[in-house]
Amino acid sequence: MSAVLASEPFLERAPLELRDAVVQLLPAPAQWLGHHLITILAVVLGFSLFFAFTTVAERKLLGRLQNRLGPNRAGVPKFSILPFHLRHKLFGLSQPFADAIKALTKEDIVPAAADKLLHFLAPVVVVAFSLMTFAVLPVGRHLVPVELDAALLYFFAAGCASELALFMAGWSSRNKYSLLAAMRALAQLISYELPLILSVVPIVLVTGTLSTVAIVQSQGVWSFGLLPHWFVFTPWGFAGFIIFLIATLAETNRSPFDLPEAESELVAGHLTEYSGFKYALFFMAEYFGMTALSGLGVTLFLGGWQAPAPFLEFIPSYLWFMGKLVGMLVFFIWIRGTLLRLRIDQLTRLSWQFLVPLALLNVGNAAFWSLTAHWSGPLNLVRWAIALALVVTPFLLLGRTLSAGFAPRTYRYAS
Amino acid sequence: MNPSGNSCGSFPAASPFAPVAGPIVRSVTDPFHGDLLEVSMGPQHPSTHGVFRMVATLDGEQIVKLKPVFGYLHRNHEKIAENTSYLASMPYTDRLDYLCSLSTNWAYAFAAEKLLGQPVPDRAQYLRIILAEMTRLVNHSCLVGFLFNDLGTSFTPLLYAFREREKIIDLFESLTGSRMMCNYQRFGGCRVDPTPEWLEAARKLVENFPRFLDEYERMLTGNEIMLARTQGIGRVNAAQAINAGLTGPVLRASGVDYDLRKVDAYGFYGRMDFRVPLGDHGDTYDRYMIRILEMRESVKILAQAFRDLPAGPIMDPKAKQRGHRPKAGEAYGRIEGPKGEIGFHLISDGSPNPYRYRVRPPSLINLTLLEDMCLGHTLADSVVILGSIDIVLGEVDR
Amino acid sequence: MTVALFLIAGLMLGSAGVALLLRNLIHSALLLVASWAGVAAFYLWAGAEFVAFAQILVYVGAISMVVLFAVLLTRQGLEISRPVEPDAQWRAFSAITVGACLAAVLGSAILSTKLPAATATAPTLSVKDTGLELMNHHGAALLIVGLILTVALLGATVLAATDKPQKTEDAA
Amino acid sequence: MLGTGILNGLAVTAKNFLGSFHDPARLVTVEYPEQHIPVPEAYRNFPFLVSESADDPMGTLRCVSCLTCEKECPPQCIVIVRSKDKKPDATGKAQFYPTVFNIDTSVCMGCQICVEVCPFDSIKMDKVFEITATNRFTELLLNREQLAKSNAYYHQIHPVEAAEVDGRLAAERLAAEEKAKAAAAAKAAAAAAKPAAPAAPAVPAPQTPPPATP
Repeated sequence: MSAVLASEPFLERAPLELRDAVVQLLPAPAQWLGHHLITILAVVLGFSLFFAFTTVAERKLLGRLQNRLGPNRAGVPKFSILPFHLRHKLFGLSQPFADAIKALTKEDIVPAAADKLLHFLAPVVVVAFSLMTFAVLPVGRHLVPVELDAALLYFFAAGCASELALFMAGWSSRNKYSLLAAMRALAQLISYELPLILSVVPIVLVTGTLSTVAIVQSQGVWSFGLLPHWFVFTPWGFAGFIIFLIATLAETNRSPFDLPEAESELVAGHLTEYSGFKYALFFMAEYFGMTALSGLGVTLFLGGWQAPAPFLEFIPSYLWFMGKLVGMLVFFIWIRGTLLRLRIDQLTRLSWQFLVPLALLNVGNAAFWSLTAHWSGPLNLVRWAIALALVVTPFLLLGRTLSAGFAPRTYRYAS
Repeated sequence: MNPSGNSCGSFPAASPFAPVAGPIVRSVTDPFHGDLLEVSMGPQHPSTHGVFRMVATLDGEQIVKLKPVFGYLHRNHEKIAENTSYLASMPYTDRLDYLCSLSTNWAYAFAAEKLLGQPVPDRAQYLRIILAEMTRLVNHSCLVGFLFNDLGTSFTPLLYAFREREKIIDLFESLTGSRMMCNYQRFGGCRVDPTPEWLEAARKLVENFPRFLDEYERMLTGNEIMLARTQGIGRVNAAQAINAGLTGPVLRASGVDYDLRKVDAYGFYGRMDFRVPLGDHGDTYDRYMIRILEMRESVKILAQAFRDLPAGPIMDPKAKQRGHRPKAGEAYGRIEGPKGEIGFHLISDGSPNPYRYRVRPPSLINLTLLEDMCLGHTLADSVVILGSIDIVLGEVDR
Repeated sequence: MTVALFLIAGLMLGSAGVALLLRNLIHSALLLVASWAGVAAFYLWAGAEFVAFAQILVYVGAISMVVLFAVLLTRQGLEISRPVEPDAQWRAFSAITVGACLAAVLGSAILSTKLPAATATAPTLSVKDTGLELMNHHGAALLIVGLILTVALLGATVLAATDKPQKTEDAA
Repeated sequence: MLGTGILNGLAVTAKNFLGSFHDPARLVTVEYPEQHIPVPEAYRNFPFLVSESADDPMGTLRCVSCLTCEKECPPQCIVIVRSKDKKPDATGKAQFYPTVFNIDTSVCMGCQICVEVCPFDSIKMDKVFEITATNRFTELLLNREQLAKSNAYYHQIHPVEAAEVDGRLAAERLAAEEKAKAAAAAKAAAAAAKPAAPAAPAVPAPQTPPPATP
């Protein structure tokens, strides 16, 4: 590893060098443990910080979308030990820390009728499993916490436990709103797990691997030294990416699929009976889930840590990854600021009647694409045309049946 | 949770109006584990528009029974008014429908002027139209904002609507001294004469309002989720609407051409050129769109009113300012408020206080059809339907 | 490593046993999920990554949902401690008999199979190899299984669809 | 096509996002404790009593405790006790004065009806809106010492209206003096001239026309 590493630019290997330097300080028997602990710590701390700033970014972005300023007050706290007081408000960037202190100091209220054990376990389970998904995301060229052969499978296996936790939360609260939310969460999981996985299958089909590292590496090619070969720039990849985005929104309970916590009818859904730090844990898990799935989307469709053009490779790979991740999250926030919520039957219908057939056809499309990989010249144009048609036609047809009967109306006036 | 609820202010289980085809209500055996789930929404609930309460009985997510419960905001409005002078009730009418105090003021002044036989100068008539239509803009823009919040947006349309509403409300404040509790109309005219600068500012604002409407409609009217969530939801046919006594945009969305501004042509509405939009389906989408279209018509009325506003006194010089003692008799004054027919029925026995004072609140009467609208739809729809009826609890409970 | 095996086995059997004994159906269902997770952990211990993750994905992710749905949709008298019904013992007896017969059949099948002797090092089998093996040698079996599942799915859909006009159930 | 409505919505929110950075018509937020929106002149909150001089507020209250506002106040939040004796007011006329003048601002709804019905321009609306209290029964019940504010303050918060009121009062005073003079000249033989009890305003203003004497 170090041989490959040594040839890299300094910025690229800086995080690993830092880790190795720390590990060297430990006595030899503890080095193995230290190595792994540092990795775990880096992932947990790094993504926790990322989560903290995502919340404040979300609130600020939503604020701007809604013509508000967003939080801009929480700044440097007034410590009496300092000889002076920094008056700067830091643009509200310390808001998440203030929120964390507030959540930690709040009273933890458990309803008398609640199932105490499950009520306590739910937030723990949800955070633990959502953190586990980060293990297989290749953050940089050499920054992969765990290199697994079946990384994709691992990712989905680890992620699927979170809705189980939502169910536990909803059921154990002994609140009708929570119970309804739990039912919705189950229905949503069953409906959207399928398109989510099906949207990823074409990539496995084309690359022939389940390893995230290999998938990113297979996207590190450029046509004419400029156009990146990210999967999103192929017809099937684009369709898969859109399906993946929609399913991600649904899997992470983000607007417009935030039915389990639909505040307009279910108050706060499964979180109604949670307060204080348990509530914060759910909140955290939701953002971890969103970040992890966005990271997977970046890895699979947007070239992972690859730079968009070869001459931009001087920027370290992990910054590219983070940049793309931030872009995905901004898009999610933008969606949240714009769209309204679906109803539960529409939600399931969208999945079963629209996304699942599209995703299945997309698998066929990807098969066609990998079978015709050797076509070149004018045949290449034919290949693109057929692949595009295989995406657009079913989209239009299925879209028409899905939105049948719904159209803007014209109105008459009284004479 | 008490399945039977308190009987005060609730409807009998069987609605007197022809119910829409819905499933048969099964008895609730055990509220938590039985076949049906009874959910009490409110009075503390984020989207019951105040302290309204709906006791919904659910089969899965589908509503098989819905009982509205209200009265949590009852303040004895009518009885208070019967114990104070005619003038002193005016500021209380602000608090009925606190989003549209200016039109409620007008309705009360209208009733009292009828009782007193009090004429109103031309300028005041125009000012009343201007302020009532601006109130309609305020109310409808708020309503569509809240409706979208009920539909699950994260406040974006509501805040856009509030941004525009705030501009109008600032004008109200600079004219009447208060943003919402305007207390502006008097028997025989208006309280304050707007300055030319105020009129110019108002004219400009109204001129720019359609631009906001266009943007708003572009954002959400054609949205596929919005269409799917509102079309065909909470249908009311014309017969049902008339039987239940619905008025206002809710009635017109069901296709009934009944607008008091045309029917009664009260004030100077006879001189205004505007159209009354009508819906054909009577569903939530129609109720939403009728309001958008009404706002566009209001802008037209306002442009005419600003153009034609005459100079002159705003108060009949012979009008008494206080100590009104109308002759024994009764009067009913009604206007087309933003929510529907807002009427005041006054009976005088010649004393300084009204003998009987009765409000016809459009919010309450439009609410009577809520269960029929909601049956067979899901819990999420019931919130949207409630939002599309447009209630203000200050007026429902009085 | 053996300690880990016993820990996993303890978790698996313990949660399965408690799941049988608990009266609270939701707790039982969740413990069953824990037991399935234990099976996955056992696969991981044995070095079968692919099977382990598939086990979690299918059992913890999907089948548990179905179980929970079924539990939620059935009437359950949690608070009511029912007296033991007269024929409960008869039922328990027949259940144990059937269970014992099944165990006997399975056990004899396992014992009669000639398992390959354990090699010193576990064979390194990548996911790709597993996939190729499945698709090439066991392709027919895979197809048949898929077909049966599809038929089952269609049957379930038909059953659910004919139920709809009479009972207006939730679309979910 | 499915999705166009959603894309339109996204475009609008993006426009608003960008607009919030440069368009003051979109970003309307005012950061309150540091920035204030100037309250309009017509703004009203709770009433206060006008006194002619800041030095001796209790001696120069315009209020003659005619009890009109107490009677007309819709929520009945005003309590006045009229004095037994008469004191010369700011103009030197002997008048009753309120020994007790309490307004319960926790009940007051700021409707301005007391201001409208006051024949002496002695009660006006204040603009102070940053009010906090820890006890609504004691701290929000304002007595006449707390309510009295000088005419100069009135000029400060309602310049146009106060100027108009002052002009009207000056005209009234002038008219009353002339009337008194004329009366004195006409009835020189008679005893002391007695101006008609609260003089009707000579110049009826369009905003507050003469009160109908009960």
